[in-house]
Amino acid sequence: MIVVERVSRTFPARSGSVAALHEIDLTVAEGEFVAVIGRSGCGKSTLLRLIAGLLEPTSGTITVTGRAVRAPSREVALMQQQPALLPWRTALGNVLLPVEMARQPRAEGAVRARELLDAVGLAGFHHRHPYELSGGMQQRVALCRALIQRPRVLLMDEPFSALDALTREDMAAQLQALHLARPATTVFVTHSIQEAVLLADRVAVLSPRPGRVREVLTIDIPRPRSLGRSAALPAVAECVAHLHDVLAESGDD
Amino acid sequence: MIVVERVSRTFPARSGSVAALHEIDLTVAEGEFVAVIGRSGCGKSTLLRLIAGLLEPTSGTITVTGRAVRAPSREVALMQQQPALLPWRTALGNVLLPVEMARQPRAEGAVRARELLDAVGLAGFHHRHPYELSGGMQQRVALCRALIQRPRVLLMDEPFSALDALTREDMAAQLQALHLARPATTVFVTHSIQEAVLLADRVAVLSPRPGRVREVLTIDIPRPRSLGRSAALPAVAECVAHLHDVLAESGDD
Amino acid sequence: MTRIRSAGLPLLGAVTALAIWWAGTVVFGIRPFFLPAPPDIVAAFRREPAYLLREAGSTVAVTVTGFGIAVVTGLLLAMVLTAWRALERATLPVLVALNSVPKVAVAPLLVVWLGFGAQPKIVLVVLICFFPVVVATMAGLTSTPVELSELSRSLSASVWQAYVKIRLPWALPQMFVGLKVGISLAVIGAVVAEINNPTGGLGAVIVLSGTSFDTPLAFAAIALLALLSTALFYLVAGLERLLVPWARAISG
Amino acid sequence: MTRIRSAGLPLLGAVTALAIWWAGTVVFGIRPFFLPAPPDIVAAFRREPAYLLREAGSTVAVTVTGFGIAVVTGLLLAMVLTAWRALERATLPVLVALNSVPKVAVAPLLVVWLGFGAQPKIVLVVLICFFPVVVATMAGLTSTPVELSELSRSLSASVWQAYVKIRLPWALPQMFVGLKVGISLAVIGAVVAEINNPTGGLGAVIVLSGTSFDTPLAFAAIALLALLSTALFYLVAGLERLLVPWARAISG
Amino acid sequence: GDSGDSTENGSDKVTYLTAFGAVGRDAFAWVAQEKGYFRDAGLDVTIQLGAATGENIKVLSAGQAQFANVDLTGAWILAGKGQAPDIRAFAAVHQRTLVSIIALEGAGITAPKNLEGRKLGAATGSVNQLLFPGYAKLAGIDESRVEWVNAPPAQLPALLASGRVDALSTFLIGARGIEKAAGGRKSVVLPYSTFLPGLFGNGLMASTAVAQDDPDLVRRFRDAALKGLRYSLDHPEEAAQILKKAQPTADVAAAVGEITLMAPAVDPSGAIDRTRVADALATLETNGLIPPGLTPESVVDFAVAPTA
Ligand SMILES: Nc1ncnc2c1ncn2[C@@H]1O[C@H](COP(=O)(O)OP(=O)(O)OP(=O)(O)O)[C@@H](O)[C@H]1O
Ligand SMILES: Nc1ncnc2c1ncn2[C@@H]1O[C@H](COP(=O)(O)OP(=O)(O)OP(=O)(O)O)[C@@H](O)[C@H]1O
Ligand SMILES: [Mg+2]
Ligand SMILES: [Mg+2]
Repeated sequence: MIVVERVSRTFPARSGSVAALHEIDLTVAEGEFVAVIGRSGCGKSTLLRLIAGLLEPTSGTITVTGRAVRAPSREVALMQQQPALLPWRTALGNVLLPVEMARQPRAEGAVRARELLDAVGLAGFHHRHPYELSGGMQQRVALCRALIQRPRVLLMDEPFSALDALTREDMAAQLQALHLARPATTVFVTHSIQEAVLLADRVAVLSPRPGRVREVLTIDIPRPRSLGRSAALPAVAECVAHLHDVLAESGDD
Repeated sequence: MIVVERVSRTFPARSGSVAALHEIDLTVAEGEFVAVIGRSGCGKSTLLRLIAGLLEPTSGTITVTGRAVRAPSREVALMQQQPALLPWRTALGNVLLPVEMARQPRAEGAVRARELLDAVGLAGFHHRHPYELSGGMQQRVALCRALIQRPRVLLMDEPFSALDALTREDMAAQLQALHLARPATTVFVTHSIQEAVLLADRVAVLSPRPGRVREVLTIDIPRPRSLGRSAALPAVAECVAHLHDVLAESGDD
Repeated sequence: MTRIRSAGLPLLGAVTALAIWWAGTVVFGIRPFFLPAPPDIVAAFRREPAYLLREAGSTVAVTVTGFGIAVVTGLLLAMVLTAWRALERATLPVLVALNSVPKVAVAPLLVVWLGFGAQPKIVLVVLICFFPVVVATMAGLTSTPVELSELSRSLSASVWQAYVKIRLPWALPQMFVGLKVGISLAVIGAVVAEINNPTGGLGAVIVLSGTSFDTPLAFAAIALLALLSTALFYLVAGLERLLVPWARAISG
Repeated sequence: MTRIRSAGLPLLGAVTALAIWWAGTVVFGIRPFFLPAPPDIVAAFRREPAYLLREAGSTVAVTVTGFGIAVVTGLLLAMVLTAWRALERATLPVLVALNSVPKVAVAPLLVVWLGFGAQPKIVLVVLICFFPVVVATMAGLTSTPVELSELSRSLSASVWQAYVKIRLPWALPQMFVGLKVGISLAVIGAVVAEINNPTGGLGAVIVLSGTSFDTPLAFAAIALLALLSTALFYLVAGLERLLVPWARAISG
Repeated sequence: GDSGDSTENGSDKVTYLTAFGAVGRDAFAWVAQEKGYFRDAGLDVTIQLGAATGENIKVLSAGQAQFANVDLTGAWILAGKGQAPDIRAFAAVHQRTLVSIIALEGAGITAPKNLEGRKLGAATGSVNQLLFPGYAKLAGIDESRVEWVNAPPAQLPALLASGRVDALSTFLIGARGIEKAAGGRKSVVLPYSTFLPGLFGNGLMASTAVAQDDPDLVRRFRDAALKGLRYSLDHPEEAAQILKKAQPTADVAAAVGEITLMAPAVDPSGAIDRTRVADALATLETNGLIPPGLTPESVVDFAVAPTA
């Protein structure tokens, strides 16, 4: 469970400080899947980094699985907005990094890493280095790295932004299957309203500068939501339209 | 005008070479707007880098505005898949880079750069450095940099991938307006089928490994296509559905 | 608080080092002739303050002039060598070989050729700190990330533009490694030259007070040298902070 | 073709340098006593090949041992200093100051303390090449891109893991700048030590043949030294190619 | 320039190199400067600090200095090798070599014989080592049982004081300084000249070019320098003070010590006698330090030497 209470974050800078987030409140229940949408620059990545313990809030408190966040924890996996792959490791080696960091047996980890890489469509690319991969391939490697530890808390920052429409649907379906099989408490930042509606239990809309929670919409569509078919459901269309409107109102800089 | 004739490109590597593109043929007429879609890793970025003169084809020939491509030309602007901003320059300084490289008057360039930055919603961020900007903001700065020279040929590699749905529509509308006012020969790589249909005169679908042109679909929807409204048109829906199918057939690795 | 720490910690380090040294001379009963204790050195300094400061000034002048020349020529050479790799392959080995010729062996030759003025000393400083500047700058210039060099090429940048606007700024953090090592070597080079040809400078003080068995005076000169070298090093480090603030911002 | 060039260009450079030197001695009529021409040096080498090679071997041994120690301790120190910035602020100035103490002034003390064996020579080599290794490694270790250090932190890496798996590999290309400068300095350090305490090595050959006015023999030793230094430099450069192929792949 | 350039007031600009840094044995040059002897002789002298014999000869030969104080024995050994054939002596400062064995009292070295089985330190490649076989033979030492240690000159006292070597082979005039370095322990001095009386110590040298182009310049310099030498011997304390004024690193007590210790070996006339030179060359020859054939004329320019 994640509890964000009255959290603000300001970035100091010579050319004037930027208030990225202002008194954010957000609660994600155990095993819940919350999507976060908002305009570019409204503070979504900042929010994830705060929850992950990479940044300290200027004010307010954050608790994750009952403990106040002071530093990153092994129970929380973060998939950053950039792939952030180690250039000297192969795709497989990059996926195995968290296994090594947690000092778990490499052999078992490697089996799972190969399964994950195969599942995201990188079957022939296990032994390629990041600079031999396309942008979307790098992102999928980063996705595997976030998933390999089966974390209790999963934070994902636009995990599918570099993927084409079809691969994206594919990945979303797999993510949903994983989530249904073993629900991790998930915060999923995305730019696609559709994706948010199809994956999430609830969708939080942030408004920009400073970022505030504008609305949290509960999505009451039964799972599993097959992305191809469900996308046509009137309930989905309604949610998407509503969120679109909220987003549009939520401020043009 | 861009003519790509029987172009193949293979990447040699110790762990086996990768055939990224195989005998590609593609012609983009003067002032035409062609969108390229295809699964992640199918060779879209490679194609753009070949046209831009950054890579040499393994075989085949490419001509741009009548001349065989040997090296990059000032008439061609490329927006890369990564923002590739200079960390020591502000947003404004980054946008002005092409002006300086072309040894054009900085003052005039600065006026236009400010207009562009304002237009993409970065009004308050002219003097921020890249590391003070969110991912989507960085991408918009890179977009401005590609547009500032009013190039005759414009190559864009997933220019809106880091942008939220609304900003994306906004940017697409502005790009369309610019294109209608002063048509540049454009190759636009995107992951969004909708975006491709709404912006392009023709949409080329690449199939993966090795990349081949699977189909080129002409979009006969009158312009200007207001993205919000046109999106609902049956013609658009039909094109999107068709492309979706082609893409889906075009091979799962 | 941060202000206090930023001045306090280096001071603490210096004081600790001095204390260890002093304690060492006392505990092991080392005579000032071999290794003077800090008070001996202070006494020596107070005996000849004006002389020592004048000679320090002359060492600084030689050091800074030589370092300046080495930086400019080293930077240019690194640019030329990285722009034409064939040239690099042909000349870098020769440069490495020349660099390894012991400066102590070269110093007398320089006096024979250039006489007793400042010239041979400056030349020696240039010779000694040229190499790290070149190696570090070359490493920096060849580390431009692919996406930035593709950007530069796609903008049809001339070789000069690519260097001035992209490769060189990117190389600055690495270049400063060469500059920091170089400035320390420059001081050493000046001292080696002055020891060889003791017409002035702290090197002359060291060698001459050595011949008159005045070890405390020699160490006073060495202490001044250490201070001077540290000051120059932090001057370069300060320049780095000033010129490449972005490098700290994009790393963590 | 590329094979021929890769051997041919350095050879061309070396031959050109030799030609310039030779022409210089002929045109300016320089006597071998001041600067011998290449044939004089070859003659000197053919007079004493076994002796020169034996002494070269002893110089290599001192150089490599000292360099190895400097690399290991320098690497560890750089890791410690970058892990605890307060420690860095306290000790780096002292390190800079110590580094500037002229090695020529230290050499006598080393002999007094450590005698005439290889020890004081190795210590001098360590002292002289330690600093560039530390400075370059520190620069490399503090240049980890933000996204990678955030990755490392988000994985709750221990300090040791962060260094071994992320920061150190990332620092390698910069560290090699320090190693390349360091190996050249190590050779110089060995020679300075041998000149000071000429019990063996090429430095002893230089100083002894210098005092007996056998300048060609001194230059034969210097030439061997240059060869040796170049070989060691390219050995380090080769190691770099082997260990950090990815660095060339992500830059261009 | 070869023979010195003239300054506006008509005096000749010349550069002079001391024998070794700025210590008592070289004080006379600064005395000549301070007392105006050079100026009176129409000379504008720049005094540079010299290094070892070989370096000084190179500098003379290259024309970077016109005159130098050099160890004559060392210089002639080099001349025997055919090196620097264009250098000539024109006055002797030390009529006999000051090279000695110096040990500390209580180290058990009181006679040459005690050196057997001991470590002997000397400046790297110095003449002292080259002369030692001859000295050893005459003093009845088994030369092969003495172990030599090479070190830079400045390092020698430290080696002796720290017991790393048992004795030094160096100039006897350094004895006072060595005692100071050894924390006041007295020294034992065994001069080479006891067994090798014919050799010269330091002397003034110039290149043949200077001597031939402008013999008058050489004579004027010679007389002014020797006047300074005489004054130093008469007033060691004042000479040391003058040295200290010019070179603040100088140690007055050690300089006075050097001047008084070298006095017995100095003839202020600078006399350099042809037969004595021939003797010295013969000594070097019999000890195998030079090949036969070196004549007094090839090492001394008697045309500009003192006529006393
Ligand atoms: N290190 C920083 N220094 C200064 N300002 C920053 C920094 N990081 C973020 N900001 C500012 O904070 C705001 C929020 O940034 P954030 O990266 O969280 O946005 P985001 O919602 O993730 O945007 P995007 O969708 O474009 O990735 C932006 O206005 C940005 O300029
Ligand atoms: N430098 C390289 N070395 C080796 N292989 C490469 C290199 N660059 C690209 N490739 C390979 O070429 C293929 C096409 O890559 P490209 O980047 O063009 O894909 P893309 O269509 O742009 O994918 P994405 O949508 O994920 O960006 C991929 O399989 C990739 O692994
Ligand atoms: Mg973000
Ligand atoms: Mg791509």
